[in-house]
Order: sequence, then C-alpha cells, then structure tokens
Amino acid sequence: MSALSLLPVRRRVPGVFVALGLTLAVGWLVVLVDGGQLFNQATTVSLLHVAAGLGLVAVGQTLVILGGSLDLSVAYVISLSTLVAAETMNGSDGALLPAVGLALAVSAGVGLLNGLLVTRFRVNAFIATLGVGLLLKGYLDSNYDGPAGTTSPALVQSLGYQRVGPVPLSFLLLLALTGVVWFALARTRFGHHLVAVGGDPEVARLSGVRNDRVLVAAHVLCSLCAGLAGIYLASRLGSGAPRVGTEGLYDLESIAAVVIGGTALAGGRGGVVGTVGGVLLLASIDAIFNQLEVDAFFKQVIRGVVIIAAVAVYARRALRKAAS
Amino acid sequence: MPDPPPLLTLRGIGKSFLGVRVLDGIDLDVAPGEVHAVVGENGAGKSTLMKIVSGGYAPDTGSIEVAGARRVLRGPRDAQRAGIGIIHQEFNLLPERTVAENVHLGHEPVRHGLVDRRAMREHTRSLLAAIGETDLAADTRVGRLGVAQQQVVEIAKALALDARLLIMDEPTAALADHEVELLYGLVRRLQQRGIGVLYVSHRLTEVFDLSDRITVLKDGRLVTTVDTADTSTDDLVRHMVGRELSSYYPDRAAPDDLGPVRLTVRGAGNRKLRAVDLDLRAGEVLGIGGLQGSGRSALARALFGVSPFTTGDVTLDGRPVRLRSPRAAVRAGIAYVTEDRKGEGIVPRQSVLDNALLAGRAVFPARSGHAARTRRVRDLLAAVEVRAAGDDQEIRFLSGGNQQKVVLARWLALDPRVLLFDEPTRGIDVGAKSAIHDLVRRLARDGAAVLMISSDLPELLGMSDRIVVMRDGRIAGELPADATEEDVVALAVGHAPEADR
Amino acid sequence: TDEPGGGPGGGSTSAAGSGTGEQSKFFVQADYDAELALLGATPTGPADKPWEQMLNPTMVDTTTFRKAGPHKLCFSNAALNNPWRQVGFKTMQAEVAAQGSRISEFVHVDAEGKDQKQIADINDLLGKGCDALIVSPNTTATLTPAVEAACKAGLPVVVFDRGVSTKCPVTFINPIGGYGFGHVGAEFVSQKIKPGGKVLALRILPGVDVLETRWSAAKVAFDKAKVDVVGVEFTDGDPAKTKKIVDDYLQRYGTIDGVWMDAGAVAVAAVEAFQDAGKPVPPINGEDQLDFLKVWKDKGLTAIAPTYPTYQWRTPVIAALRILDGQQVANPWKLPQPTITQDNLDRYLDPGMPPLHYAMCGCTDLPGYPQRWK
Amino acid sequence: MQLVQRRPSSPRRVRLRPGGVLPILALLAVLLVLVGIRQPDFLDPPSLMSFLGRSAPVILLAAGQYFVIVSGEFDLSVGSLVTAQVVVAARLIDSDPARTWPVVLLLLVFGALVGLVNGLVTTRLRVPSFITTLGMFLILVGAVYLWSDGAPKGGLSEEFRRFGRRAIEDVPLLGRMPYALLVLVVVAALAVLLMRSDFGRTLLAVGDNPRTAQLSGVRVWRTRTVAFVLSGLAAAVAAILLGGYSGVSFQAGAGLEFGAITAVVLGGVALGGGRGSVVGAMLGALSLELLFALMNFYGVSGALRSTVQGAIILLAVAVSATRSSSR
Ligand SMILES: Nc1ncnc2c1ncn2[C@@H]1O[C@H](COP(=O)(O)OP(=O)(O)OP(=O)(O)O)[C@@H](O)[C@H]1O
Ligand SMILES: Nc1ncnc2c1ncn2[C@@H]1O[C@H](COP(=O)(O)OP(=O)(O)OP(=O)(O)O)[C@@H](O)[C@H]1O
Ligand SMILES: [Mg+2]
Ligand SMILES: [Mg+2]
Repeated sequence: MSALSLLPVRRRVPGVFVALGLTLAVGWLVVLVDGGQLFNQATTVSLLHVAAGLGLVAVGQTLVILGGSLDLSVAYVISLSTLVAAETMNGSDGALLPAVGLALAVSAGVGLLNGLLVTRFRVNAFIATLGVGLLLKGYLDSNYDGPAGTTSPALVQSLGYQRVGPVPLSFLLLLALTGVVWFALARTRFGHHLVAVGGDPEVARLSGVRNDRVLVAAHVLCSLCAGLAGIYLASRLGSGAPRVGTEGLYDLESIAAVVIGGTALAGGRGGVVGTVGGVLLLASIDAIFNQLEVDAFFKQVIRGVVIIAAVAVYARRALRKAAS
Repeated sequence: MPDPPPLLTLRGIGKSFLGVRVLDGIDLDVAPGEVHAVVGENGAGKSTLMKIVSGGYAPDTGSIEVAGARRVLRGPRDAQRAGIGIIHQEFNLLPERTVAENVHLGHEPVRHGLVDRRAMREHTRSLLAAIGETDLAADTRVGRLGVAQQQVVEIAKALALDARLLIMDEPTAALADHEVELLYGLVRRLQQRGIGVLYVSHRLTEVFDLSDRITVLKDGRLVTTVDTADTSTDDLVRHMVGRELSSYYPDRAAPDDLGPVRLTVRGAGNRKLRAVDLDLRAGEVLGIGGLQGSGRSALARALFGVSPFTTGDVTLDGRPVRLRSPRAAVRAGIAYVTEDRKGEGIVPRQSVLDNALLAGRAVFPARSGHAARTRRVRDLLAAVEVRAAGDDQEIRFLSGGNQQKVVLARWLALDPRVLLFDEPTRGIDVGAKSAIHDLVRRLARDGAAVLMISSDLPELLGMSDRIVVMRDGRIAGELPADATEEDVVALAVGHAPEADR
Repeated sequence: TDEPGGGPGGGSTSAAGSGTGEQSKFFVQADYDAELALLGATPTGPADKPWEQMLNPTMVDTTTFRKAGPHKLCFSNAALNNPWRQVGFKTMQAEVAAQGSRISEFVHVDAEGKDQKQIADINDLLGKGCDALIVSPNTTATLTPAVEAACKAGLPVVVFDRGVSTKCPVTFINPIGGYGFGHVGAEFVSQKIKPGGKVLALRILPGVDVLETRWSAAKVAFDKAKVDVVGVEFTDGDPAKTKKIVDDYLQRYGTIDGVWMDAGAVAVAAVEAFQDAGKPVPPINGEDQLDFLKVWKDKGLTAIAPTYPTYQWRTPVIAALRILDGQQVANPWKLPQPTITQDNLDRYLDPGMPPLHYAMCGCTDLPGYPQRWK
Repeated sequence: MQLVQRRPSSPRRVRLRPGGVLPILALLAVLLVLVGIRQPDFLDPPSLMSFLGRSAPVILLAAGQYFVIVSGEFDLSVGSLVTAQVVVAARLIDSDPARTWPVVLLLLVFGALVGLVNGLVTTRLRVPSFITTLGMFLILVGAVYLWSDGAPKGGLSEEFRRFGRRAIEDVPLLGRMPYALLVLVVVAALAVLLMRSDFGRTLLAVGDNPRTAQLSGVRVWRTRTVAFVLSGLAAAVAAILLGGYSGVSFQAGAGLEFGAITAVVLGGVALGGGRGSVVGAMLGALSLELLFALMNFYGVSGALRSTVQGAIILLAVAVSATRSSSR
C-alpha cells in the first residue's frame, strides 16, 4: 500500500466537492428532463439519511486510514452495536442512555482489540480487522436469527426521524462529529501524531511518537464511530439488526468514500472534510439514480465507473499540480 | 576524566542483528561542553551506536548512564526525556507535513490542550535562523525541499528538543561548504552552553576542526579514543582503515586521455534550468559545483530523463538523443547515481545481489546469459568492496556507505558511456571514498564520460578535469582543474564576473 | 451468553433432537400449526389461477380506498439479487402489462437488500403521488416503522412475501410459508430413508426469517422421526462450497442417507457431489428450479420439491387494483403452495426455459411468455 | 564482496527471515496432523488428490493475487471476475460441446483484458488500485447481472466441466489425478519460474521501491500492469476450473477476493509489496482450504465457523509476525 502514489498531492484537496457540485447539477437537470424533482423534501431527506449512516462510519474510517491502518470490521461492529443498543433499551426510554453507553463501550472494545492486534501483535490491519470481523460474524450468526430488541421510542423519534427543515438530526450529528474530528486532527497532538504515524511510522517512532498508543486510539475511535452509526441505524430500524452492517456494505463503501474524499489509502495525507464530500457524492449518485428509476444493476455499473472516474480526476489534478 | 559527571557514559554496549554482532563492548563518554567525534569505516557500527544512545534500538548488553544516572531507554521518547537529541544519518522527515510540523513532531507545543500552531511556526523560524537559514518558510511542505534544505530541517528538528546531549550522525553529508561553516558556529555555541555533542562524520577536516576527542570504531569494536590535539589525520586513517592511505585523489586525465566530445547540451532548459550549454568529453571527469538549489541535481535529472529538458538539444556521440525517461537514458548508455539513496537508490527489502542486478534486468535482456551477468555483478560487488553478511542479505541492513557501493555496482554492470554522479561519496568512509575516486577515474580512463556533482569542495577540486559552476538554474561559469575553492565559491554566489568559456 | 430476548414471536419449543441443535428463536408453535393445517386446506378461487386463490380467507372492506383509474402503483422492492426474485419481478411486470390501461404508471424502487435504503425508498415514494404502495420488505421487524408511516399517509399498502409486524397494511399476501416448505421436505426425507439413517441439512445462511422457519419446521419433523441429522451447514448458496461440504461429510461418515435443504439454489451441486464421489444420490429435496427438476428426471432421483411459488408476485398487483376498486380482499391473503412430486414432475419440467427459472411462476398466460423470462 | 562475519549466515537464518515460507509450512503441518487424527483416510492418496484438485481454483487465485500484491497493489475484482466468467461461459457455450474451446480461449482473453484495464487505470490514471478494482468489482457484477437479466442462462458443456470436475482415474501411486490438479501444477510451475526470472525480480523491486525501480530503467507502470493481467488470467483459469467443479451460479466467485488476499498474507507476503514468495501465497491458500475441510471433519457448527476461521487466521498471522519482529 505504501507506494500507491509516487506523487505528492496537495493537502487542501476537497476537489471532491467540485465533483459533488457537478454531479448534483447534472443530476438535477437530468431528473428535471425526466419529469421529476431532485431537490424535493422527501428526496433530500432520504439522501441526507443515507449520507448520515455512511458518513458516521466513514469519518471513523478516515482516522484509521490516515494512520496508515484500515478497518474492515466496521460492518460487523455496526450490526453488533444496533443489537446491543436495541436489546438494552428493549423499548423503554429509561434505558436509553445506558444502552447508548453500552453500545459504544462494546464498540470501543472491538476497536481496542483491532488496535492491539495491529500494534502489539503486528498483524497487518487488513488481516487483523478481517479476522475480527469474522469473529464478530460468528457471534452474530450463532446468536441471532434476525432482528432483536426494540429501540426506545424517544431515540427513534429524535435521532431516527427528527429533522430541522429538510436536514435530519442524524446529518447534523454527522456534521458535528466531522467538525470535532477535523479539529482534533488539526489542533491536537493526537491528530498530528496520527498523521505522522500514517506518513512514516519509523519517522514518527524515532521522533518520539508512541505509535502504538496513537494507532490503538485511532482504532478505538473508528469503532466508536461505527458504534454510533449502529445506534443511528437502530433508531431508524426500530430494532437491532444482525445483518444491517454487512448488507449496507459499510466496510467497502466507507473506505471508498474516504479515498474519493482525497485521503491516501497508504495514510499520512488527507482529511475528514473530503470524506464527507465523498459520502455526499456517493449518496447523491444513489439519489439521482433512484429518481430516474435506473435498474439496480445498471446503477452498479455506473457507480463503479463514477468512483473510478472521480478519483482519476483528482489524481490528474494532483499530477498537474505536482508538475507545476 | 572531567570533574562533573559525564553527560553520557556507555559501558560494554553490544548489539546483534539476526545473529550478526554489530557492536561489541563499546565504552564511551561525553562530558558537558565536549564535542566527541566518532569515526570509522562504513558499517563500523557508528549509526547503530548512535541509535542505541537515542533510544532507536535497544542494546543487547551494556549500560547507559545519562548525567551519572543509569537509564534504560525503552524508545526514542525515553531518550528525548533524558535530554538526548539526534540528527539521523538518513532523513527522518515526513514529506507531506510542513517544516514546522516536522520540527516539532512528537513534542508539539500545546496551549489549553491544543496544539499552538503559531508558537510552532515562530519557534521553527528562530531555530532556522540560528542555523542561518532565513529564507526557508516554516509552513513549506518538506517534500518540496531539496536535499540540503531537508538536512537543515533535520538539524532544526534536533535542536528543537533543547537537548543536553546532541548526536549528529553525518550532519554535513548533504551540506555545501558555507552551510558547514554555519553548522560549525552552531556547534560551538552549543558547546559553550555546556551541551555535549556526539559527532559522526567521514569528513576528517570537520572532525579535526570541531572535536575535543575522537573515538574510532572498527567492525563494531572500539579501536581507540584519542584527544584530537594529540593525533593526526594519518594516525586516524590508520586506525580506521588499518593501513596507510597514500594519496587522496588519483591523477587527473592527461590531455591525450581525452576522447571526442561525447555529450553536448545546447540551449537546453526546463522548469528549473535555463539555457544550459555543456560539452562532456569521453575520458574526462567534469565536476559540477554550486550552492544548494542551484540546479545541479536538476541538471543530472534532466539528462537522465527524470524531469527532461523541454527545450534545447542533446547529442550523444554526435547523434541527437531524446532523453524522455530514465529508461531511454539507460538505453542510451547513461547511468545516474542519485543523491537520495534511501528514497531513490535502493530497493530496501531486496537482496544486495538483486539491487545490483536491478538496472540490467530491467533494461537489457541478459546479453551473455543470466549466469554470466550474475558472475560479473558479483565481481563488481567485490571490486567496490561491499561489506555484507552475504549477497543475499537485504540491502536495508547494510550501512549507508555500503548501500552506496551496491548502487555503484548496479550501474557499473551496464558499462555506461556517460555516468552522472550526484554526490557519489556522500556518507562514504575515507577508505571507500578513495576506492570510489579511483573507480571513477578508472571509468573515465576506460573511455566513459563522467559528470560529477559534489558539495565537497576538496573532492570536487581534486577529482575534476574541469569544473562547471551553476547558479540559479544556469551555468555560471567554468573553471580549469587548478581552480581554488575561492574561485568556485565566488562563481557560485555570483561575486566574480562570469568566466569566459 | 447474551441471549436476545423478545424477538418477534418468542415462544420457542426445544424438542430434544439429534444433532439438530436448538430450536430457532423464530419458531412460533401457533404459526407452525396453522401452516401445517393450511397444507391440507382447499383454496377458494379459480382453480387454474392459484395466484388468485385464497386459503381460509377473511375478507376486509376497502371501500374507503376506492378511486377512479387509471392508477399509479408504486413498489418498494427489497432486492433483485437472486433468481427467485428476478423471476418473481418479471412476473409482476408482466402482470402490470397484462392489466393494460388500468395502470397508468408503475414505479419500482430496488433497495438492494439494504433495510436502511428501503426505509428511505418508502419515504421517498410517499412524495410521489402513488395511488397504492406495494412493499416486499427486506426484513420484517426493521421495516415495520416505515410501513406504518406509509399507512399513516393514507394510501393503501399491500405487503407480500415477508410480512411486517403491524396490522396497518390493507393486506399481507404470501403462500403458506416456510414451515410448510420445510416440513414437506423433511417429512419426505425422513420417510424415504432407512431407520437410523444419516441426514445432512444444507442451509443458505442464518438469520433470514423465511429460511429460519423452513429449518425450524424441518427440525421438528426430524426430531419427531428420530432421524440422525449429522450436520447442519451453511452454504451461502455457493455450489462450490456445497460440494466441498458434502464431499467432506461423505468422507467423514462413509454414506449420507438423505439430504434436506432450505432452498433449491445448491440442490444440483449437492446431487453432483454424490455423483462425483461415485455414491448413489440419496433421497433429497430441492425447489422448483428447472435445473434441479431436470437432474431429478434425468437421473431418476428420489426427490421432492416443495415450493415457495413465484406466482405470488402477481397477486399484489391484482390486490392493489381490487382495493382501488373498493372490492373486498382477503387479509391475510394466503396463497396455496403446491409441491412437485414424482407424479406431477413432468407437468412442471419445461426444457425450453433457462435452468434457474422457477417452474411455479404461474406466468405462462402472461404477455411476453416465454421470451420475457428467458 | 566481503563478509563481515560469516558464522551465523546459515540457511536456517535465511529462511526464517520475514516473508519466508517456514511459518506457513508449520501451519500447514499442524492442520494436516489435526486432519490426520480425525480423518486418517483423508490422507490416502486418492482422497488427497481430490482435495488438491478442488482447491486448485483458490490456489490459482492466490497466485494471481500474489503478483498484484507483491507489486504494491490490490486486486479486489477477482471474485467478481470469476463470477462473470462462469456466467459468460454458460451463456456462450449454451451446452454445445463444440463451443468449449473457443469459449475457453475467449475467457482467457477476457480475463487478461479486465486485468489490463485494471492495470492501466491504476498506473496511467493513477487511481489507487483499491478503488480501481473495487470499481471494477461493481462494474463486473452489475454488468453480468444486467447482461443475463438477473439469472444465469445457458449451460456448461460436459467438456468444459471436465477440467474442474473430472480426474484421470487409476493412476498408479496417486490413485487419481484431477485435471484441475494438473492445471494447477503447470500454472504453479510457471509462476515459480516467472518469479525467478528477470520479470519476477523486477516486480519485487517495483513493489519495494517504485521510485528506485523507475530510476533504474524499469517501466514501473508496465510491470504493474502485467501483474494485473496475470491476476486476470489466473482468475480466468480459476473460473474455468470452478465453473467446471460446481456449475453455473452467481455465487461462483463471491468473496473469493478476500479469501485470496487472506491466503496471500497468511503465506507471508507483505501487503504493500516487495516481499514474499508465490509458493508461500499458494501454500496460504492451501492452508485455508484445509482449514475449511478440518472444520467439516470436526463438525464445527455452521454459524461458529467464521469465529473459528477468524481466530485461527489471527493466531497464525500474529504468531509469525511477532516471532519475526525485532527492535
Ligand atoms: N536493522 C539492521 N538489521 C540488520 N543489520 C543491521 C541493521 N542496521 C545496521 N545493520 C548492520 O550493522 C552494521 C553497522 O551499521 P551502521 O549503520 O551502524 O554503520 P555505520 O558505521 O553507521 O556506517 P556508515 O558510515 O556507512 O553510515 C552494518 O554491517 C549493517 O549491515
Ligand atoms: N525525489 C525527488 N523527486 C522529484 N524531484 C526531486 C527529487 N529530488 C530532487 N528533486 C528535484 O531536483 C532538484 C534538486 O536540484 P536543485 O535544483 O535543488 O539543485 P542542487 O544544486 O542539486 O541542490 P542540492 O544541493 O540540494 O542537490 C530539487 O529542487 C527537486 O525539485
Ligand atoms: Mg551510519
Ligand atoms: Mg543535489
């Protein structure tokens, strides 16, 4: 992974927002010609909900990727978190806070395991998190036959369905989380150290950074974000769902969103703002195709092309920048 | 021994890598305000020792005392806490981060729990100023800097720690002379403040200029520690190499050794270079001088097709050539030994042999069979005296100097017509240096045209048949072989009128 | 461990079985009994149109939804990611075509197997001026809130295939169901094998309600018949994995005397595994996919094919139109669920159709047959 | 070349270095012993041969993935490529034996072509391969569903299926020789030879430090593209064997890319490139297959399987990783 790109890319990318703007403009026009409306209330709300779910995961994923690691277990953490939350609440508002706390604690525990495997046991992140994912899958498969638990009505009504104008509460949560993470990356030692570890672990180590701690913290935070996404999904679904994470392809899609957002898969370069752009781009493509009722398989083909094309455009821009 | 406890006391330090003993029973101490030089051949174990003192490696045996107190350094962080800073031989910088971020990595200043970016920038500015580097902006991305400027950042990074003991592992390898002067000043100021300095260098002049005592390592063992005042260059060389080195530079080319013009460059330029005119004759060593950033490396990189000329013409043996890529250049018979060994010279996890065979394998299908090619490369590795556990050892485990020799062997195996050397002896010990000098001269005598960039003025003057000095991406002038250091510097900084060519 | 409490249903029996493990949390004795009873019931409605037939119907009034046509029907689909759903959806489209001018527009949104997306989809459809909403939920429990929201919006909702845990839709359409399916296969296999014979149960994946009910009914049957179920394995619907599993079980036990499976996707692979090992194919159940029916006939297998008919995809369209006409419909609308046996095998085996086509599509009279399904 | 100290440079040290095949051999041995205890007749030649034959596709995919990984990239598209190939083959052959060979040829070309596109997009357009091949994955799955209207059509001829399903029976000593194993042996030998050739060495160098490789005259983009083409070809051969083994289905290749990457890492190959052997990668795949068989023999319950699998993979990689690390 280290040598994916030989060329330096400027840091303040969010060129993804250019792509996003273009996509929305073209999409709006095409949908209009088709006789629909892209920016009606229902569609916008749906779009932002989809973005919120993926976004919460992707923000966490950005952290580990920046640190030169990767988390493929997020999909299972999400499922687990929906179940822990919904089962603990069991339909009562009183158990809301303990349930959220427990779900986050369990998620953090998984993150800790990931982190320790990657650092203490030096297992490559790809394998470590894939393996932990399998462990969780086994647990979920053997203990759950389907949805379980009931989310507290208060949570469903607030996080799940409450919105301010066309903007769901969950999307505001995503924006807040993004802000916090952005700030942490730019202005805390942890952020500086994380980017350093991702850039070159040996350089970081020799400079006195405690790589292991930093990476473990990043993994815990990533899992926490996935746990948060799980809580949000539980609030949408009304119960815990043992497959919601994998069905949603949150593992690969979150990584795709991060990379589309301009963060280098090898680590050390990128940021969380771009990731949100990537998430919005993916969600917009979905929304547009939904409006146009494009066949799901055709849509998948187009998605594949758009993902590659979007990244290719940045890569070109970076290439030109580096040359100038 | 001085009265206050030594800043650093090493006793019986030993270290093995994968069963190979690299350091054995090293005793060493550094007093406050002392500059203690450590010298030795490539692979003698200097950098390993320095990394042990700075917490990068854990020693297998022995003890470390800092200011009289015994310490177990579990990592670089512990060493920093103990007041030990280090300038690494290989750069330890993050190309994607700014100068200020690099300088403060691991100990960012915080205010109210948040990183204080302004303090970081200002501190960096003052550190850079202390080294005399005033026009390097603190928020430039390090990846955009040339090697010499990166070296300056590396120094600033070590200074930022405000250490009691500063280790400098070949700090001047990438520096030009006037910057070396600035570094001298810096070291003396540190000395006055009672800071101890461990100074590793292959440039014996520096060692004599700066140090109070000198420790000589050989094959991982301590040969001797002497007071600088009581020793001479010849003594030191004998300790290091185990034999006398008679003369430093081989004879220059005689006028009738020079062949026809092999390489001509006319009116060539690109983003970094303008109006470059150059003739390079077979059999000659053309030295390229200049300050850092003057475009010397850019010239070599243009000729090698890395960032090609966009204007002008290049001919090779009278035929026009288009050097659009390194591969095209290699095919045309050009070889390039880069200045950034770690980033561009080696494939770290491949064996010594694979590294030496790389270019041949990539560009030319084995001309006379694989076995013959391998045999030839093995001979060349022996000829340049690579020291390794075997030619199947991964090259990253070799000392810097030995890595450089492997890179040389890689190119020699291709019998190039034109050789571009960018700081060929950077980080190479005296013995090997003179071997490389002999080699370069022999290559020229055998008919190759050699272009040699060097920031080491004595080397430049000693080796070159002609010297071209660059400034601001142009050729500032040309000097004959008997030029003086002053002539070169004058041209490089632009004080002297440009000489006719 | 951390037993999930209060899933839908809950009352689970745990007959002491041999190798069948614990009973699924989805198992509901009352539903099981009801479904088994339905297997023997006689449907009302036209005999040649099983998709319009009803088992033990209770009719509900729909006059409040009466509306002048032509209508805009909207369909939120869980997924189109397997041949069963493909055949079903094509049948549904053909049904829409067959209704001609009665339907002005048919909007289809595919949730790609994601609960979260289907919730958004339904929400989205509510803004599109649909006259009726058809939902094939991805997961029962999790789509309930979204369906409830749709009911509240005032338009008639028709749910089919999987249900939702709310009574608000006008009707819920499906065939008898998983218990019936699982029971028929398991009964057959237990009857055909010699006493004490070894049975291998092949399941697709855990946690899907339709499949869970199939297995839980089979488990009851096997436990009752005291069959030795030597293994319950998940195949992910992957034929290669299936063959490897069967191969390894053959090696481990020497012979396997019966194979039960919860879906037909890997039936042919299981049969092949016996053939490749040079062993006779034991009594086995599959589904109404043509590739299995063909192997069954060609190799003279001892087999049975319970079905979960794809013709049920026609019914929601019919139901929606009836509702918009103000006609009464059954709720729940239970469709018959025929079984393919040795006796009627030839009737269903149409060699002209593709191997993964479902025989029970009830589509031969629809416009575009057979081209549309090829 | 001078040797600083000759004494410890024994062959043992050489093989123990990171990236060697020793750890995976050890794992394989442990698994074999465990299988042998539970199911001794599994180790009889005919049954072992069958096992190797049915494992051939996965091993081939691991070999293909190895080329890409060792050059510093990823190929996430192989699973979908296998699915696409099987479905395309069924539709084109349509049970007509005469079309078998042309279609086999076509599949190879198709595999190479997909690899070529992956390679060119990654190297020339500079899209990270994770994204390129993820995109390709989406495209292939979508396209094949689209093309076949959601359900595979046609059928494979018996001739086509022979490669993956049949064996030469009554072979002395071995009992039987599956065609798939023959194919595997040939391809594995080619892969080993390739990695020993100039190309293989260059490939490792590219994965290790592309910058140096480029400055030594290597056409980095071409080398990497070739690696992708090799992976595509391996996927094509795997698809032919797998389609033969189990017939047509959309499930044919599902998840194989993760299996292959896991196998490669288990075999001691470093993600990120530059280190590891193709033999290790193939042994890694064999170990995984053996692990699955082991779980069948021990009757590890269906749902718990992934837990056991995950735990064993983590354990194996962690043990070999911590053993080979030093400071
Ligand atoms: N991480 C490592 N693993 C194995 N061997 C190593 C490692 N680091 C250094 N060595 C070996 O230790 C010996 C000493 O290396 P070191 O870098 O200390 O030499 P040096 O004196 O600094 O040489 P130079 O002047 O070339 O920088 C060399 O033979 C080298 O091959
Ligand atoms: N790894 C690299 N990748 C791309 N360009 C590089 C690399 N290393 C060096 N360069 C370019 O080559 C130039 C080096 O030549 P420069 O113009 O700095 O003159 P110089 O006199 O050779 O300086 P120095 O003394 O630092 O080598 C750098 O400015 C840089 O742009
Ligand atoms: Mg050194
Ligand atoms: Mg230079």
